[in-house]
Amino acid sequence: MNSIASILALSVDAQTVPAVLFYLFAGISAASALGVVLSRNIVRTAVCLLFTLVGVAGLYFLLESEFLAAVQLVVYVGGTLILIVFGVMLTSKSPFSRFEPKAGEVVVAIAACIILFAALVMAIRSADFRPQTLDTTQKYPVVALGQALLGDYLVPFELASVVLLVVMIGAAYLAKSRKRDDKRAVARGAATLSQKARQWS
Amino acid sequence: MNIVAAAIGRPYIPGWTDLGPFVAEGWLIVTVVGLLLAPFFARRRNLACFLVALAGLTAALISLLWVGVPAPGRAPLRGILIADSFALLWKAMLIVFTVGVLFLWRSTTASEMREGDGPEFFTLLIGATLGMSLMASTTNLLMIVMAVELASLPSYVLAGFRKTHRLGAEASLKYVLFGAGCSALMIYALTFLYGMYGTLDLGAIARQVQGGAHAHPALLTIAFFGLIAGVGFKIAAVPFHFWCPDVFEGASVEVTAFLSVASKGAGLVLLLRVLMTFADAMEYRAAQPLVALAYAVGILGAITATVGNTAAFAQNNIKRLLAYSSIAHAGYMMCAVSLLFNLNGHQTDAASGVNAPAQVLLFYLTVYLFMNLGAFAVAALVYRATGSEDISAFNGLVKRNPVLAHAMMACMISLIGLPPFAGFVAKLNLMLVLMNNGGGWWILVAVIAVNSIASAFYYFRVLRAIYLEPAGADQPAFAGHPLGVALAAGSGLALVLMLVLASPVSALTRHYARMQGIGGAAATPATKPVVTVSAAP
Amino acid sequence: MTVAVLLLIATLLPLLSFAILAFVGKRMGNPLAGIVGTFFISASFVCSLAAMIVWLSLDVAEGRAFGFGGQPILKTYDWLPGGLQIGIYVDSLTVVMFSMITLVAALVHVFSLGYMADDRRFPRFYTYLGLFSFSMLALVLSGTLLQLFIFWELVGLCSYLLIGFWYEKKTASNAAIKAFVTNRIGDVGFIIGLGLLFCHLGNATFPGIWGSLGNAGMAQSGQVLILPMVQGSAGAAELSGSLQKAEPQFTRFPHVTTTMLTLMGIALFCGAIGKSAQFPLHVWLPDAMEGPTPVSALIHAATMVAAGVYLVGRIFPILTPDAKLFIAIIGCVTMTIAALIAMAQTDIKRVLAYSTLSQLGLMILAMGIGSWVGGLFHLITHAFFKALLFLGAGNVIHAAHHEQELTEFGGLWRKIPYTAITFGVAVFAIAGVGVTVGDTMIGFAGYFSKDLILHHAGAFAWLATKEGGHTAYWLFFWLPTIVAYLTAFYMTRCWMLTFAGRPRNQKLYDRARETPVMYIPLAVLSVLSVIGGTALGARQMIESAAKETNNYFDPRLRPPAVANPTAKVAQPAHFAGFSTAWQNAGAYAHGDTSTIASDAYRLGERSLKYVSFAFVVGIGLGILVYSKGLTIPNALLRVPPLRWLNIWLYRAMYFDEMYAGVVVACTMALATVAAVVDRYVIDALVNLSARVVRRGAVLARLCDQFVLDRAVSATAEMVQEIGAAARAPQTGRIRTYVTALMVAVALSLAGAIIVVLSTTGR
Amino acid sequence: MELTLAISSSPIIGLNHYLVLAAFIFVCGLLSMMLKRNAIGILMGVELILNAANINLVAFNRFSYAYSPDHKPMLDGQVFAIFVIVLAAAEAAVALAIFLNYYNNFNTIDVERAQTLKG
Repeated sequence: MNSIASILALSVDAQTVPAVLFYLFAGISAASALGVVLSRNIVRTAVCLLFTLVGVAGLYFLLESEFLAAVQLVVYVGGTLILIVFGVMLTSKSPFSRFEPKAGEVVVAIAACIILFAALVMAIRSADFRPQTLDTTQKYPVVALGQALLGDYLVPFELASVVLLVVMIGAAYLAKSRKRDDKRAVARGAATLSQKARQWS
Repeated sequence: MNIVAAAIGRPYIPGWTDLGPFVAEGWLIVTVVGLLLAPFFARRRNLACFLVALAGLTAALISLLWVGVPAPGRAPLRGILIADSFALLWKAMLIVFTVGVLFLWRSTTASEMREGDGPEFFTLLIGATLGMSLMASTTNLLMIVMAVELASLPSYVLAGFRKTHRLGAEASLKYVLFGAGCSALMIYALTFLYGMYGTLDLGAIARQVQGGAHAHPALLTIAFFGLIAGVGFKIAAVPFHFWCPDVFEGASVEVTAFLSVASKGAGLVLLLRVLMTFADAMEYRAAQPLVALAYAVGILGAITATVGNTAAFAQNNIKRLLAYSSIAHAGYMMCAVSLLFNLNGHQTDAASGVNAPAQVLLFYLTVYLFMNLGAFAVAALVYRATGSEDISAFNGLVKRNPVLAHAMMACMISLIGLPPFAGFVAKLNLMLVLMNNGGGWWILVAVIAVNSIASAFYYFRVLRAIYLEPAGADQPAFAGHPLGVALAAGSGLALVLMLVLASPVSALTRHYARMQGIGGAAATPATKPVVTVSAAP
Repeated sequence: MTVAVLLLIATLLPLLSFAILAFVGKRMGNPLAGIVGTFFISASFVCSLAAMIVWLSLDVAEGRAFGFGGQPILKTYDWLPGGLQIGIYVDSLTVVMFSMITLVAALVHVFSLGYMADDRRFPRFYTYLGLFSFSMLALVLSGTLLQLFIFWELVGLCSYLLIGFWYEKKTASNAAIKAFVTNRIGDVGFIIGLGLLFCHLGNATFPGIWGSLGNAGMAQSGQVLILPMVQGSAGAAELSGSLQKAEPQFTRFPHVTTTMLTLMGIALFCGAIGKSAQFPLHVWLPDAMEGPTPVSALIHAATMVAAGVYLVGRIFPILTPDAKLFIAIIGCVTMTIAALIAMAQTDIKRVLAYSTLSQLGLMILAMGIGSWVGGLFHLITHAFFKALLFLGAGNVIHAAHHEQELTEFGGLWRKIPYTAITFGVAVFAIAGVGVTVGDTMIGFAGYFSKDLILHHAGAFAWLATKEGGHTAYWLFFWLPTIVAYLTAFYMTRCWMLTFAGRPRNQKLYDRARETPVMYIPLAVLSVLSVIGGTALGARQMIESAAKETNNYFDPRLRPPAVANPTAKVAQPAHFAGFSTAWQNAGAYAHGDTSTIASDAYRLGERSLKYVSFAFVVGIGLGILVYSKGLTIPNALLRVPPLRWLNIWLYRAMYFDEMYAGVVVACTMALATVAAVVDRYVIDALVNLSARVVRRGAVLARLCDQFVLDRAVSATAEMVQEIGAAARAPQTGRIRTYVTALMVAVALSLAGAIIVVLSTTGR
Repeated sequence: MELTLAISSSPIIGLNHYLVLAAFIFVCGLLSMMLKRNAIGILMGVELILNAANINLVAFNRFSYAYSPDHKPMLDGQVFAIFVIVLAAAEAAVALAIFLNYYNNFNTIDVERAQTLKG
């Protein structure tokens, strides 16, 4: 925190620098999030999402969670988003033009969301969390994160590998397209197998 | 080096006392690996994978029962996971049911499946099973999220496993979009729980809620909303049920059967454990936020049962009908979960640690497992023979295949909840416990009773087709795969047996209805008229 | 325990037979399936007999006299948490019922080998019989009311299946439906009673009920009127001392008021009204004769219909005097009208059906007036001779190639002599032929049981009218007496028209014949009809059962050890504290019980003289009138009042027509209401012409449909409409789903937050 | 409006700022889930919600629960956030595979075309 502040604003008040940075990153992510909602072109939507993710990564930096910010940039922006863009490209042959929702739906959705947002803000403000300021006096080492991952959270950590393995297998299965001769092979295989099945039926 | 070592501290290496109770999960992971290796050693890959999966599940079941439950008071794996008898019985049921699903696959879809797709299919199935078993044994928020996702993500793929099948593709699309939305909602809402109490352990959170610390009722509301959204999606509670009929219809039948019992059961078990953790910390007193929570779950259960039953009325597709039926049954079970505070005592008996709603849920799930397995097995075999999932495909089944017809009859009547099948006992047990709670739960009893009557209409439509309609010219008699017939007949038989042996089943579920960390507070004895028989001559 | 195990085996054997026949019966084919069924039920009979012998030898081993009470066996099993128990209860009554049921069932199985030989659904018939036998035995073995109710429904189902066995016949399937619906009406009452009982006790084993509420049934307005129900055990004087000071025992159940108990008893009795075809619901039994005749013999004469009497016997201790009075009245009415109707019937099976009704009414009356032993004793003897009558009728019908009209028979005794003789024996038995010489009674089975009931009826009437009771109580004696005359008459009429005289239908006469497989069961049953009253010890068994029951509901009533069972001095009546009329006999409770009781007993005996020769008069008159076939009665029926009476009785007093009228009227009323509602309310609200048309169609349909159908279809329509609403969001569009879900979540969450915030004041 | 209020009331960036921002992103995610007809667009909405959750987690962790009473660093929130990122990746992989499958079968990515299953 201190290091970033000192790099970016050498002689400015210690309170103002983080505030400015916050508004910068928050503005980027909020505006791009709105862009995700509003843009009609899917590629543009993806770009907006990219900016949101980057803005959020910046917020992690502000919160002294450098490791998480790195993960966000590497895994989210570099992995997940690229995956999404691949998806966009692979399916881009389909007609995009008339993807517009009906006006009634838009009104209902926006109204509901505005009400919800207002309620959420009221709830958050009513909660009145303390403290509202960062305590920057104490050390906040990354090594503790590793310790937590391999200590208290060892089980979910290991489980994540299982999740990823299973998901990878499933995704690979679905994504690999089945060719025409494949289908014929299926038919043949089914025929031989169902001969046996027919004995029962 | 020394500084780093000091900072890292000693590495955490879990020992046998930590991992022992979770050998079954270990076996499931080993099975996943085995499934990936099996195709290299066998020519008939699908069959090999079937056998590997069967062996893995059997090993898991045996080790589960062998190891049993560790002594209470210990929290293995630093409290991330819980091993108690409640989870144990659910896991045993889950594994038994998954074996049933494997048999169902063998007797129906196996002949259609392309050689070589087996490893993927079974990996996904076992992976989802692992997730569902973990859902039962945790109160850690992170673990809950992980387990729910591990259960969900493979299920999405399973729903669309028949790649060339348009309906399958549509089903999995709907499933994944709906599921991703609900789980995202849940995760967002759960962050507030962490924000308010600074811990991911629900037990600790519950104790703080009881203590009144950091009381932010509005945020607590958000958190519970999210929780119900995430779990409600798994159990297809209204209004999180939209995916259910479409996915059930689009997926192949063994996947549908799997989702209808395993997925819902896991969700209910998780919901019960989470809510009971709160209720126990609050000593089952009728205080906020428990009251609101209990009412919410109860009302949701009643609505779910009603919507499920009424919507099932006009269905012609048997899988869709069973989907709505499963929604209705999830509603009944949610009514049991809503017993968060008791007007005349405690839900958990302090002396024995037996939790009444847990008992009801376990009992109901045990019976429900067989009802659905049997019904889906018959539906699958009829589909194999006629190529149709319509109810009209059942026309004259009693002449075409009497064993399947009678098995279906048993399942349908049991699903209604009529004697002489176990569904009656399960429903009776549920209603008795609800009545015993008194107060507003009488309304739930009435709702369940009315719903049961209404449900008779659509279940009887199937029976009518089976017994009264004549078979069409294109509906010849058929034998069906022996494994599937055995599955159906076995389920029917189990339903009769469980009615006759209701007492041992009840005792079993009672014995296992104990949750770690939930022991009930100092109980006041419930007053009930006790009848003493006058001395015999 | 041996007894319990034997009885359990006896119960399960028919179930096994059912299971085997259900799966492979069709493959077994015609005689084999029947033989298998017969084998199993015979084995079951052997087990029951063995159980009876063991049961009696237990008595002997324990130094008691023959037939006086082994230890009742109660084994319960917590079926469900919440006090729902199932189990078995075995006392002397159970044992004797088992022997009776399995014996009759076995004989009917044998008989059906011949009777049903030509039927193409022969194996299925035996399948049903097996299921019925199992259910009936399980009903008798039931240890709790709930379990009894389950098997009660099961025997009802079997009855329904067997009445409609020849479902191609429209009349048969109609009769089956009628029986089913009528029984359900009674069962509603049963369920209500059961529910009330559960609410108060949370448990319903028989001893549990007796122990908890038994004394309540005996007491009224603080008065304790308890007398042992059984004859010949304890000196009433010895008892009276301890009883006078007894408090009403239901202090343990303060919420059970006498009114509640009366309601409970009547509600439970409603079940018996349905099953035993008592007065308002009696219409199903005569129609049930559409079923095969062996079925009529087994189910609709000997066993199932008697289950109502059995039920009353089991709940007897909790019946309040008012409830018993109700029961007695119902029994009395049934008995009388059925006997009258039976005189004018011309279908042989319908005569027997009405005679069954009449006898069932007599049993119910007996229960009502407190003659527990008499009612159940008559149940046993009646089972023998009524089964015999039905099987004989079956033989006649079989011989006559399914002709059932008495007017077509005549002179058949030459062709089917064995049937004629055995039928005659049964007629004598039901007419109560017998004499008392000094202390010795000689006669047919029916004589003993009927004599006992009438004796008690007389004593009851005497006690009830003593000290200013209403004279109408004497009807409980006089009506059965008159019915005894009528019974002898119409049974003789039946025999005379069938077997005596000249053949009225020569073709039918010429082809008539009988086969051994069918008359051997008749022979066995006729022997039983002769000796059933004495030799089998049925009465002693039932008396000991009464004592066992008594012991449960009040331990203080256990007979003193010194009691001399043979003493006849102080015979306390069989009519434990009884009916509202006993209020008047206030002195009875406080006075010299022994004197009054023995007075009543003696006076009851004295009134028997009015009925002693009923059979002579009845049979004599019957022979006289029908000696020349139909000539004399036809001549008599030309007299207008008699003719009208005959037509009235022939049409069974127009009960069916009345009910049909009521149903139609109700339907019309409902239709009218529906129409009014439609026209003025719904239309005003909805104003859709399509709806009017549809409702109009419904209305038109209404007029020729049962009310029940209407209710069902209306419910179905309603459910369908709700279902349409429930399925409305299920459009198949994923965006609708997501939007619906998210909007629902967003709005409800926002609402909840606002509510929470406003209530917590933040 | 609420956001500006929060800003003007204190120059210091507090927890509430982060939470409100997260709420905004959450609502944006909800909206894009509701309004997009492209399946991938709906998935992006899910990603937005997950990011909102992560902001919450990290902010709560850093502001309120960074240290245990004995001044040891506590990182539960951050750990949770890391797992959420992992799960988001997994979910995206599965979802995209399913979209491809759907695309192969229906030749479009428009979710409105999936209407066969209904009722």
